[in-house]
Amino acid sequence: MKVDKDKDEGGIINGLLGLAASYRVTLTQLFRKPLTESYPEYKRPLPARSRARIILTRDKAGGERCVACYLCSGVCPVSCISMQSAEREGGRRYAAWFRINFARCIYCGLCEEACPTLAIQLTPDFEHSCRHPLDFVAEKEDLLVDHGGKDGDYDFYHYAGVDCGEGKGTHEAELPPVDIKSNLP
Amino acid sequence: MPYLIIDNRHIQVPRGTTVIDAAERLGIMIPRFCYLKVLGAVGACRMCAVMFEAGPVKGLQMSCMVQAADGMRVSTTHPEAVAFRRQIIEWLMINHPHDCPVCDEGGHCLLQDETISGGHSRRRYTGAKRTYPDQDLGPLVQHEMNRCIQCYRCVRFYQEYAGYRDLGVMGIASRIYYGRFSDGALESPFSGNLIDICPTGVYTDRPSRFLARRWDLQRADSICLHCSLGCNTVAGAHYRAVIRQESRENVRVNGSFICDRGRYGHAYANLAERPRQSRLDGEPAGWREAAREAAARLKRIAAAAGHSAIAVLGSARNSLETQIMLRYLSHHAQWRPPRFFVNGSEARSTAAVVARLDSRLAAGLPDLEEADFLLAVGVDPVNDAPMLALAMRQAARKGAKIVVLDPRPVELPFAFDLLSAGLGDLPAALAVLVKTAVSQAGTDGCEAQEKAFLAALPGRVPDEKLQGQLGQAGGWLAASRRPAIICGSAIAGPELAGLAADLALLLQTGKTPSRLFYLLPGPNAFGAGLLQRGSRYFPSLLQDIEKGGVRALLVVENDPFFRYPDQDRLHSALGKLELLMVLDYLPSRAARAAHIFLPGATVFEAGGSFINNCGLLQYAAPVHEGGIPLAQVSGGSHPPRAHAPAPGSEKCPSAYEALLFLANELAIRPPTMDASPWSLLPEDFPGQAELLAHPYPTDGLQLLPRLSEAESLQTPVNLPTSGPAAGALTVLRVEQTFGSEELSCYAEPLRQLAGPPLALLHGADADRAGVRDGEQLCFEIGGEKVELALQVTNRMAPGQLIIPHHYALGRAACRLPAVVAQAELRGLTGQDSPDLPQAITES
Amino acid sequence: METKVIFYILAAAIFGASVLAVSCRQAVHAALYFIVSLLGLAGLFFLLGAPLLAALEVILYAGAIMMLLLFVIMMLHTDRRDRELYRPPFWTVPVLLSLLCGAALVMLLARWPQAAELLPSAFFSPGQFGQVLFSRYWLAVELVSLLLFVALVGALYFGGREIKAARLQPGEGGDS
Amino acid sequence: MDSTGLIILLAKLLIVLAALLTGAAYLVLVERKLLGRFQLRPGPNRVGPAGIWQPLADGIKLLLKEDTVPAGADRILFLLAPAVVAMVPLLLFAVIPLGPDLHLANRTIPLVISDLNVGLLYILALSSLSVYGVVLGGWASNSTFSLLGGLRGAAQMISYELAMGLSLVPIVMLAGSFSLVDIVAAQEGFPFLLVQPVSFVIFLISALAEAKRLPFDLPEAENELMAGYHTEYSGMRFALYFVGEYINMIVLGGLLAVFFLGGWHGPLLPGPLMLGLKIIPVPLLLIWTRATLPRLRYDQLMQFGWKVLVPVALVNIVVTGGLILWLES
Repeated sequence: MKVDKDKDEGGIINGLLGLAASYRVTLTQLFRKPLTESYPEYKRPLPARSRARIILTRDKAGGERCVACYLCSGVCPVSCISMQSAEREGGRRYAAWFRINFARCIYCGLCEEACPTLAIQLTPDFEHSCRHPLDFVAEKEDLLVDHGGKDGDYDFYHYAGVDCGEGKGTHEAELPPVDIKSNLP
Repeated sequence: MPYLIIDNRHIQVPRGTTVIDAAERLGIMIPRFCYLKVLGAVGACRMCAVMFEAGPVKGLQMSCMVQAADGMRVSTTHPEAVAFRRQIIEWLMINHPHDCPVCDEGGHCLLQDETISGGHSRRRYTGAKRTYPDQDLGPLVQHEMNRCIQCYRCVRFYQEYAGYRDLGVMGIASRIYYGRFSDGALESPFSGNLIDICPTGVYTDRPSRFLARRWDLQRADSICLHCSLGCNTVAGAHYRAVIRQESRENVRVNGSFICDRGRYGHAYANLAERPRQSRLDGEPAGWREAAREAAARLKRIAAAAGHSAIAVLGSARNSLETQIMLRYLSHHAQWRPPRFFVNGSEARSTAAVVARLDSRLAAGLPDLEEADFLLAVGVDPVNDAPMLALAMRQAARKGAKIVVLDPRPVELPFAFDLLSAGLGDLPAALAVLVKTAVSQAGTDGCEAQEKAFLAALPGRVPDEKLQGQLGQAGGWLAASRRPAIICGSAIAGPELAGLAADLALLLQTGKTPSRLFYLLPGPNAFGAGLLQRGSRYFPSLLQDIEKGGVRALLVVENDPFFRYPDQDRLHSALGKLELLMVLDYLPSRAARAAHIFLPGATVFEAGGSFINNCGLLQYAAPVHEGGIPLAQVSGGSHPPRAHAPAPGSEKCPSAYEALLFLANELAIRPPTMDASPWSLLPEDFPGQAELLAHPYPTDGLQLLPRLSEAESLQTPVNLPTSGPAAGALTVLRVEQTFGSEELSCYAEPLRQLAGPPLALLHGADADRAGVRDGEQLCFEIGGEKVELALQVTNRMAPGQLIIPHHYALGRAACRLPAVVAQAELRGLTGQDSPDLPQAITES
Repeated sequence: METKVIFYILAAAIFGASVLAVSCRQAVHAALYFIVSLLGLAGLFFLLGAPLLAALEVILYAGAIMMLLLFVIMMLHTDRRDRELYRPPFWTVPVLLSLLCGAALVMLLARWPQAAELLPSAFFSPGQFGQVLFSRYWLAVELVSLLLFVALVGALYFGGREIKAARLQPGEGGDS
Repeated sequence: MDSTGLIILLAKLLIVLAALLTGAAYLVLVERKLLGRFQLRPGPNRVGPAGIWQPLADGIKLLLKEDTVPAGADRILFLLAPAVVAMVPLLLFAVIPLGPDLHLANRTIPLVISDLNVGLLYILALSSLSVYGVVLGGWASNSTFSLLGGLRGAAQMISYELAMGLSLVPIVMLAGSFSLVDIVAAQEGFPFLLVQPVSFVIFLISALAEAKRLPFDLPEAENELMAGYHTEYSGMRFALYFVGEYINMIVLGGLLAVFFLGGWHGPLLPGPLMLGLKIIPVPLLLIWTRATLPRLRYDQLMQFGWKVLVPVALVNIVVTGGLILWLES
């Protein structure tokens, strides 16, 4: 047999007491201090891994880390990253221009995960509202910083195995180039 | 027909099919690196290992090396096979560098795919990686040997399939190296295919190096426009520039490969000098404004001087749609019928080809590969249409005898017999060869008409040596089962084309199912040939212009200055016009001279249909919207930001759309702006009904007319048996692989490969003239002097002076005439190629 | 004088609203015009010195009954587009009935001049009104209340049966 | 009526109107502030010190907003409906006595705008008319959400109107008059709350339902009907609905004070202030309720109205009548 809960669960008295209890609860809340952190007056320190404004970092030697491999733009779910890759003197690949439209960006961090050279990184700096939509379009010079970000020691070109002027076989864990003219077994 | 089971799925395949192909038919892609269907199997990479569970072979075997047999039971997912393949990948990755982000192959790399699908993600081996020096392989291919996985595909293609020897494999063990003996450009005109077939990034596309990822390209199926073969390509555009072209497999046309001219010839579409602005009397004007003004002026001229004072010049690179529109427009406006060829010889040759190419005779490139005797007349395959040479090589690899009858010092990547005959001797030599063959084989099956035809053919050529060679070749032809005649139209006249058709028919009625293969002077020359019926050729038009009979000329995607011999005459004639209207996408001399200029759209922007040399209509899809490439708009720095349409993104209307607009302005019946071009076709156009039903046949549409029997065999014309008078030279203007073709000559890397232009002369002629090899010669042409280095060779026919088209094509030298009209060579009088006398007599 | 002016204004408003209520094609608008005419009537009562009647008119008719009517119209979601007008034969019966009523009214006024005078009960204060209602007309009141009671019981019975039926269906009816 | 009387009437009207509108505006602020505090946040605090100019900012914003009329809406009804909602509570206030008669320069000024002898019935009549603002707004919007909101509003308000009317019958029986002035006068000794607590509760609940406040805000239930009958309104018309609701809260306080708390009667303070003091707790109570109780389900709402409130009110009438008879005899 089904019990009609609406009608009977301790009668009117209990119901009224329940009501009164809830009124009491809200009333006690009224006299507690608000938990709100008033934002512009107080800025909560954000964890280093918070995902906001995107930067392009440099390696230890001060070179641009970005090799314009298009992985970040390829993985970007909102297609807010665009760039043009090009070749520097010596054969190093770099971004001739690099653009992020922050008006589209959803700060998902996929670009950071995709980046094989740790060049693109998200920072906790989230305050960049502007009046004009075009002001949200950040170019390479706006994005490029002069530090290494979260993992300052990594340098893609130390492991890449491509020759960018320093010669083959000079990177970490590489043998000197094979002598192709040798006839020795 | 073996019947086997792969992964519990049953399939029956033709005998001789490998297991890897059988699996592919089922849609099971067995991993592979070295195997490529056209190259065959070598079993080098060990990647295609599968488990044979039952049948004639048992255990773990390479699926590319085992032919399918009855009762086989194959598992591609057997744990042992999977573990084996995983092991292979891990070994390959021990030395593969960590450079995918800076490798252009990244994103469409077979090794990348197999590594990821094989589950390999961590290198367990901690030792150092092998490195190799890289080589400079020329302007087309970038070499990065560290990435090599030793699959041998490149060498097998380069040496075995294409027949060039300068790239090979050297060294042993861990020093194994794929490359040239020393740095230098690859000699093969098919070297770009290395990029496509290399399963990783050892060979990458150099002109598009570091420009874009494959996934960012706007890609579409396209057609190569750099010769008449109509090879299929996939073009990729990025930021409004076409940056890469790859071959697209089409077993009816080009198979799996394309030549470098086709792969790298697309630079004209991205040219900084490409005219993008419509001009009205030299001043920039809006497109519609200029087109309306053109219509107004045309009306005025028609009213003042009659409709026939207006003439139209199309081209062999017009899309078929454009050509149809041109014909429709000139027909309904009662203008003169459209002309499509500047060169009279080309126009007549094409007319002859279109009139004679019959579906019973026509061969495609795949048919040539299957032939056992190839007779090439007036063709220099590597220079005229490189993919033809590749097809001929496949026939040669299968044992075909190959004979080339040509005045030029033809070089081919396989063994062949070069029969050097002067240009004037070609028809006679051809006739002699075929007559010998038919006579040897016996004339039992021949009708009376054919016997009469045979009798009328000449039996001898004056040159004894040539006569002997022709007799030998005739014997080979008589012995062959599947012969084919390849006939060029670039240097030889229409007589040769007609004769080749007649002889092919004769061979067929004799006993051998002979095939015929023509080369034509442009990607859509066949369409032009179909539509130019009844109209005359450009030289006569020029005469009318000079006389004042023609007051307005509408030039659509053509540059008469590129091919017409007498530049001065052309210049002054065009200057007399009241209205020269040019519609083009090339920075041509005609475009600069135009009163009204409308910028056009390339095939990559507008798409279009083209009929190749075998009468196959193919559709090239538009690749991108058009507009100025972003790099040119931005000048290399970041592109401008704007909400409004980005600067330079305005697309140019295609020639078809422009002409339709013009027709509407002229109040000529055509219909609405979205009218199907096929609805404007003349009724008797072959394939019209099919085109109306399926406007863009994805697989191509064979348009060959079925000719009636009576038309087929024609009495031979009076064949000339010898060249010009002794002491005179015939000037031949020839195509070269790179740098001389109208569109691809704008590609910088190809121009680098083309090298300096050379004039070729036979040793005997050189001795008579007293000139030596390597000497700089000065030719006086139309009042201007052209310097060319001389190369003396004895491999060519005497009595000819061979000059490439492209000697005047340096961008700064575009003013120079493209053709030698009269060559003054230290006392030797030059006589020009057959179309020139006509041009001169008409003037 | 003032009262006369107000009277005629109200009368004109009532007349106009009534005509529109009958002639308006859209049900909601017709109901609204009817409400306006009821409000005007209440005003008339008030003007004539019967505020109780006026208030009751507004509370019961304009407030409750017409509200229910509107509710039903909206609930049925009658199409807002104009429907076909009723054909002339439909109108004969209402017109005849109205004429009959009009004739009765005229006869009443003609035969009994005192019928034109206002009923004294209209001016009753609420207390007096109750006295009259529950003493003189107690039987009628009881009958009417009996009728309403029966209607109430019937409504409850039917409503309850439907709820019960809904509860019996498995998976439906929700919590209770 | 002489001209001075007219001027006095106009002055009274103006004062009441100004007080009501300002009160409503600041009631919004108070509600937002209190709700914020109930939810442990500060509430609006950006416009002026502690946000005191917030109502002004809201007003300006709403005035400047575009006044949209949805496509397919019944234009005239759509434009008029908000006015009904805002007007009714303002008219209601006309019969509420604000204090004892004022004797000023040998003129007696009653501190009530209109002493209607059927004042109570007037109140019932008007509040029954206020439904139309809701129903017509909902219907005229040509929106399903709005229509549903309007339907709910109609059913709910009719149902609770009855209970409200019945809860006032004992008051009338006790005071012996429908006039609010008389009712207030009858409470000079003691407020009716002491003798009629049941009526008070019923009136409070049903008035809550009439005002469409939580837990009875089904007509505008945000999370199911997205604001219900005023979904489609914007700008000042939306503001009219809003203002109407808040004036209604104040008027409700006034009616409670008049019917149950002795109106302006009270010690020490002058009448109008006393009345104000009695009015204020009511909106606060409503806000507190809003912060506390969840919304009822629709069937619970109807069941509660018809099966609890109406029978209890009827019993209360009978008991009160019996008691009065017993006391009188």
